[in-house]
Amino acid sequence: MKSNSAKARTGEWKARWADFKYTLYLLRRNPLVLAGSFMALFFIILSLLANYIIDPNLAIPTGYPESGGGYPFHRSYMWSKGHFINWGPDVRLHEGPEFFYLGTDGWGRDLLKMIILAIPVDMENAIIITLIASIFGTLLGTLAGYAGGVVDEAILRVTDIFFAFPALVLALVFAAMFGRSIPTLRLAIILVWWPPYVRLMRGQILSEKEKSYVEALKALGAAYPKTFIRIQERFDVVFDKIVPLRAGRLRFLLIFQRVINGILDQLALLGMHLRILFRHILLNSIYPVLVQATLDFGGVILTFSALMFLGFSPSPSLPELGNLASDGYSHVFDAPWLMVFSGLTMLIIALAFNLVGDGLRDVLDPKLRR
Amino acid sequence: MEDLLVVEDLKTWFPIKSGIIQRTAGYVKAVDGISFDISRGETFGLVGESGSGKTTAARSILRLIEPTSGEVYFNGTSVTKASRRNLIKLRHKMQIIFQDPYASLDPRQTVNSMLREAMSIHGIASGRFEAHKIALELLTQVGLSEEHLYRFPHEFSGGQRQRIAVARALALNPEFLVLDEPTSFLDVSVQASVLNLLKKLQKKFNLTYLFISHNLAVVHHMSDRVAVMYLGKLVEVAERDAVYNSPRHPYTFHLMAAIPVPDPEFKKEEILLKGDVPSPVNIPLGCRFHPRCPYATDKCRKKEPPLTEEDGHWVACYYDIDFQSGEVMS
Amino acid sequence: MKLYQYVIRRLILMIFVLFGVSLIVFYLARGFPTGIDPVAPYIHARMTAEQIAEVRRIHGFDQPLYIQYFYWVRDALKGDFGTTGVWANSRLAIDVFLSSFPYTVQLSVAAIILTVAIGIPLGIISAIKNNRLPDHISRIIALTGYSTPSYWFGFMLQLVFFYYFLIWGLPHLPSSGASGMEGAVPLVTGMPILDGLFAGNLEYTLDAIAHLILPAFSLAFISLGFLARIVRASMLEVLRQDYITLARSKGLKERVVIYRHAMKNALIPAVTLTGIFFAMLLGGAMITEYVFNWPGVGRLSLLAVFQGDSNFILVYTLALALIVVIANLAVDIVYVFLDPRIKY
Amino acid sequence: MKGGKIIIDVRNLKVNFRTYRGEVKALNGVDLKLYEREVLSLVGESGCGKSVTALTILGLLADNAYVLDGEILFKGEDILKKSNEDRRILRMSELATVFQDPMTYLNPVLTIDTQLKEVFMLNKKLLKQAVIVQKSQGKKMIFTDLLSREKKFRGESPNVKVSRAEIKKMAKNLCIGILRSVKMPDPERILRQYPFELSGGMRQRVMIAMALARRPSVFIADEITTAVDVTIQAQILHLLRELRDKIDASILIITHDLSVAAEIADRIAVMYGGNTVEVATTKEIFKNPIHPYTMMLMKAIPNVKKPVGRLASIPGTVPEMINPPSGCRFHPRCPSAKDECAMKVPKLREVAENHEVACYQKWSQS
Repeated sequence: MKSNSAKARTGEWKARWADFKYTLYLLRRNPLVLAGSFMALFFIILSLLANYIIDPNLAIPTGYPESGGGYPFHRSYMWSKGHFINWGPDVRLHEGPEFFYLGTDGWGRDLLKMIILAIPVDMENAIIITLIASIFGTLLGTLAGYAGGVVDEAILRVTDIFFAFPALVLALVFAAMFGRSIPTLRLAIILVWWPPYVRLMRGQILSEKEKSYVEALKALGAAYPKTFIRIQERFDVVFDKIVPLRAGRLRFLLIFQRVINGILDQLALLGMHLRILFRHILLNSIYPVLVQATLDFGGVILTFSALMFLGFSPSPSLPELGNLASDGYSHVFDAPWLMVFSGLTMLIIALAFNLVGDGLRDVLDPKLRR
Repeated sequence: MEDLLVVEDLKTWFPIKSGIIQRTAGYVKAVDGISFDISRGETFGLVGESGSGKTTAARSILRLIEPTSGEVYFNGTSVTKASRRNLIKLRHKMQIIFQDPYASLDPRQTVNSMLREAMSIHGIASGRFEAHKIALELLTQVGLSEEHLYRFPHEFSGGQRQRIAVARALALNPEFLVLDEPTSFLDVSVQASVLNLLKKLQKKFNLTYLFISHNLAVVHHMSDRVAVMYLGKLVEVAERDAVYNSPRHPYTFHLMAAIPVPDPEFKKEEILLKGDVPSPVNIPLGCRFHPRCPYATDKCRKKEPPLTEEDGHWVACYYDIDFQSGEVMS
Repeated sequence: MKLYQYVIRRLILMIFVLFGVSLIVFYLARGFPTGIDPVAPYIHARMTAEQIAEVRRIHGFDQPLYIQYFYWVRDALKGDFGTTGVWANSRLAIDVFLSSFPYTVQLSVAAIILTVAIGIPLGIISAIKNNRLPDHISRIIALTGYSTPSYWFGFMLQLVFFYYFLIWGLPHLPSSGASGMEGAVPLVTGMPILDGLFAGNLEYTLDAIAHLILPAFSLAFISLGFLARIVRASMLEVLRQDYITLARSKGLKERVVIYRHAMKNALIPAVTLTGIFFAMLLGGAMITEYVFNWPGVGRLSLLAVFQGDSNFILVYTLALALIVVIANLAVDIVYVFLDPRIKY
Repeated sequence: MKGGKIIIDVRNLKVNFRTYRGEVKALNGVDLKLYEREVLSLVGESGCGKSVTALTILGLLADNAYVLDGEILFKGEDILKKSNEDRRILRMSELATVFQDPMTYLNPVLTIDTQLKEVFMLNKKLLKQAVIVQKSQGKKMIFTDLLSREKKFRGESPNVKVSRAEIKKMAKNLCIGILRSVKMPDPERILRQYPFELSGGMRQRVMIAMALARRPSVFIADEITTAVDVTIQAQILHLLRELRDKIDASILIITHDLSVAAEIADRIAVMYGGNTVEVATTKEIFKNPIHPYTMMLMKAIPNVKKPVGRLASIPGTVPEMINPPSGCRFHPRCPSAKDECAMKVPKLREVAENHEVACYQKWSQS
């Protein structure tokens, strides 16, 4: 039924697509966000392909290359074959067969390869932790914001407890007690990472709830999906057939009907709240959570690697940025490249996602959007 | 004409919480006992300054805010006692248009999904095709066209948004519409077109309006009967011309004297009401208006005057005052 | 509700929070089914079996968990938090904590002063010169700071300002410890700088300050960026308000408009953030203290956890929870003075 | 009126706003004359550029706005050419403004005392002279006799030492004086209060007091009656009428409500789509409105005294400012539009005594 009016846009999706394109337009205009998103994209692709580019079992430390004992440092060649920088005062030159761009780590493994292998590990952790923490926090925040009253107070107090909890201590205690494995570290970080989302979402819901379009929906009686109406009508019809008999014995049926009506009443009320909540309020208040999740992405990588650095990694040779850094901790002054480059990679990854998050905040903020 | 809506002694008080365990220390008496009735097809104007409680009254009637006490009957069935389920059936017939066109439409929803949602809730349209047909027809009713169907609210002007709100309300073919300051955000020319639309729809669908506004000229243009509200209570209810041309309550008189008239020749002597509207938290004893009333006597300060009726003209004042000469006949 | 009523209400809630934290940590520290035996940190190799059993009895590890908790709460209320493990030669947990807490306080105060002193002006300048060069520079500094791993930055500072300055013969900053001349000055407050001033030993104080620079800046760099972003956002918001237009229409100089009218409103969100940052810092920036082996509470708690010393962990987490809750309360009270509209 | 000296002469003012969607051509050649000691009302619907005109005169335009063309002569000099500092001094001493919404235009965290006293403190010279006069003549200075500008102080010996405390005290009782002159009950208590503790009407009076404190020669009131109730509106209009002859300043009232303009203005200028379409004395413009837009506007207003069945609504919608209609911007909605109207923008031309109109059709008829 194509109407002939010139610019008529047919589908509902066309309108939404135009809105999305407009957001992309705003994103493109901000140079920092552009740079950030390219870097983030690069790292995502890298982490997907890493295990294919570099053979993962390189990470398994083989015996030390013949270097006559002592710490087998290969002279690290920086950036180009001909030119090198002497990183340490008296690093023994080892005519290694290949040429290491970023030098080697404790086990003689090429640092560059190890970093590339480490990126997917970190990214995977970050995604899992941010997702679980944000979803859990958002749901709890929505409940607190919308329900209000005692529920709100209780949830807030529980969040306060976890807010008052130092992030690292919980993680340390967990890791120390559970033994060092990646899932326990993830659990520890998740446990400490969800409270900010509760407060963020609660604030959003409280402000959205007051808007008059919510009241308009209530006025529309936006509660009862039509299937409910039909069930309830059929129930009344059946009931009227039985109840008129009204011999004394059937008196209890009246009470039964009142109970059913009571339940249906509560269901209708719940239906209204759920419909308003999920079809309208959530859609309008989800954006700041998105922004916060992107910003948290970098933060989670840093916290996770900090735990690794403090010595909670399952195995010292695990190719993880924090682990590589902690391996370099003991030789910071004579082999700084270990510490420098693994830390630098973390910084760039976190910076990429923070740039995107910062840009998103300006773009998605309804006030600045127009 | 039978009464469509009857309101009896409606009260809505908001508790003020204070102290460590948040016990109720007092009440904001936004609506403090109002009674009136509206017959079918009539436009009932409700005027009053900000803080008089007219918006809370409208929301209490529709039970968007739960009233503290009092009764509301719609078409004979009680609204205040209705269970949640029957209330939804009633909601089908009573709709509301809000003041702020920018906030009363969900920014993330296109016009099409708004109309469809309204219809689907009450199971009006059977299939997609019929729903689309009804949606188009609704838009033409309110003076918009098919191309506006798939657009977001932020792509419309204030006047167009109010029209969309009207279309959404009409989707449920209601009998009674509460218009809560529908045009106070709009410019004069746009306001004129929206008011004309409302009048046309009233004739066509025999709708009944409760028209609320602080703009006395607009209420004068639209309504058949007018009620004046001050600090949560009705002080005067009568036919429009009676209230505007021969007011009997001192507050209504000063209110009418303060309306700016778009005609320089019209000589208007200065009748100024001193002071500001007191807050509904500590309402003055006796008649609420006595602190600002130039004719207040001791009797006014002690007992609150009831709303007395005299051939269709309800007034809440002990005295019968001739405002020109200013002398008071009790 | 008057202010004191609000404070009482918050204090009652605080007790609840502390109780919650202690419950969780107690269960984690002692009851959790992990490999380490709770008594392990309190015995040393040379102890005989009955001595170990004796230590177990004193600490009450043989009792069921809830009774242990009951005793612990009863002792805690009396101020006796039990002894630390062998690693801190079994001194009273509370003494160990209090002896090293001043160091963390000194580091946190220095870090928060740096954060505020650099962060707020950075935020205001980038708001005033919005979308021009200073804004972009401050945005990059802020985001870099926010995405820097704290230990990595600590090392970078050490590497450059200590190691390479040493090699290149430049005056270098000390990279570890709180003061070079231990014990030269009687401990009064426990904070090297203040003790040096009390004792009038200027050289000691200067040395303490030198030790403080690198760790404090390493902490500050991470949080000042975030603070600058928040101040920029709220200043931009305030500068769009109507009362700024009125102030300008009064003919006030732009400087006066910003410092008298805009500043007070814009700094309210910064107060919250500074409060939370300070609380976190007081918890002992564990990693920075570890990297600069600063004798603060953070480093101690690290060791305690490695040893699985439940007594000290309990003292530490409770103290930190107390600090965070008091910081939040202090921030809310400061709100009342900053913004008259807020009435509790 | 006609004979009086022109204090502000706006000539062919064009202002554009740079936005992401393109250039919003807000003002399209505004011509406006404000005579001395006159009350001119600028009337128009939202988006017609009345507030932009005022903000351009004040020099408070948003940073994405720029003046394309035209000049604004204030007492003969073009202020658009002046530096920001000069325009700030102009705002300090000559141009005073009161804005629309009393809720948001006062700083919520500063007391009324701070916000009012800073206006007096701007003019230390005046305060010093007031202290000298008070000391020498011993009579207590009250604000009202400061009001009129020409009353120069008979210069007493200027080297009388005036301490800072005396200036502060003088500023304080001037504040009290000015609050009393805008009919505020109990000024001492109000000075100590914060804006949110006052009602809408009182806040508007504080803003008026702030404007009067500068003894301006031009008093701009931007929609000051829109956000208040009708009884407060009557009080404020009454106050403006009273102040009108006390302060020898010309008043520019910006409003969208013709009935408010009818009550208080001597002359009315109607604006539409970024230029002035009709300017005349209040009586003249109500007796026989000439421009088609003004006529329609008059019929669209509900008048309590002359009830009418159906209000005349203007077909079409407010013009979109990014690519506005060419020539006279009202021509798409104008019933008597010819193709000539779409060509060139009509300029104001004298059609009757004290009555100027910008419409080709109406020139040919008169």
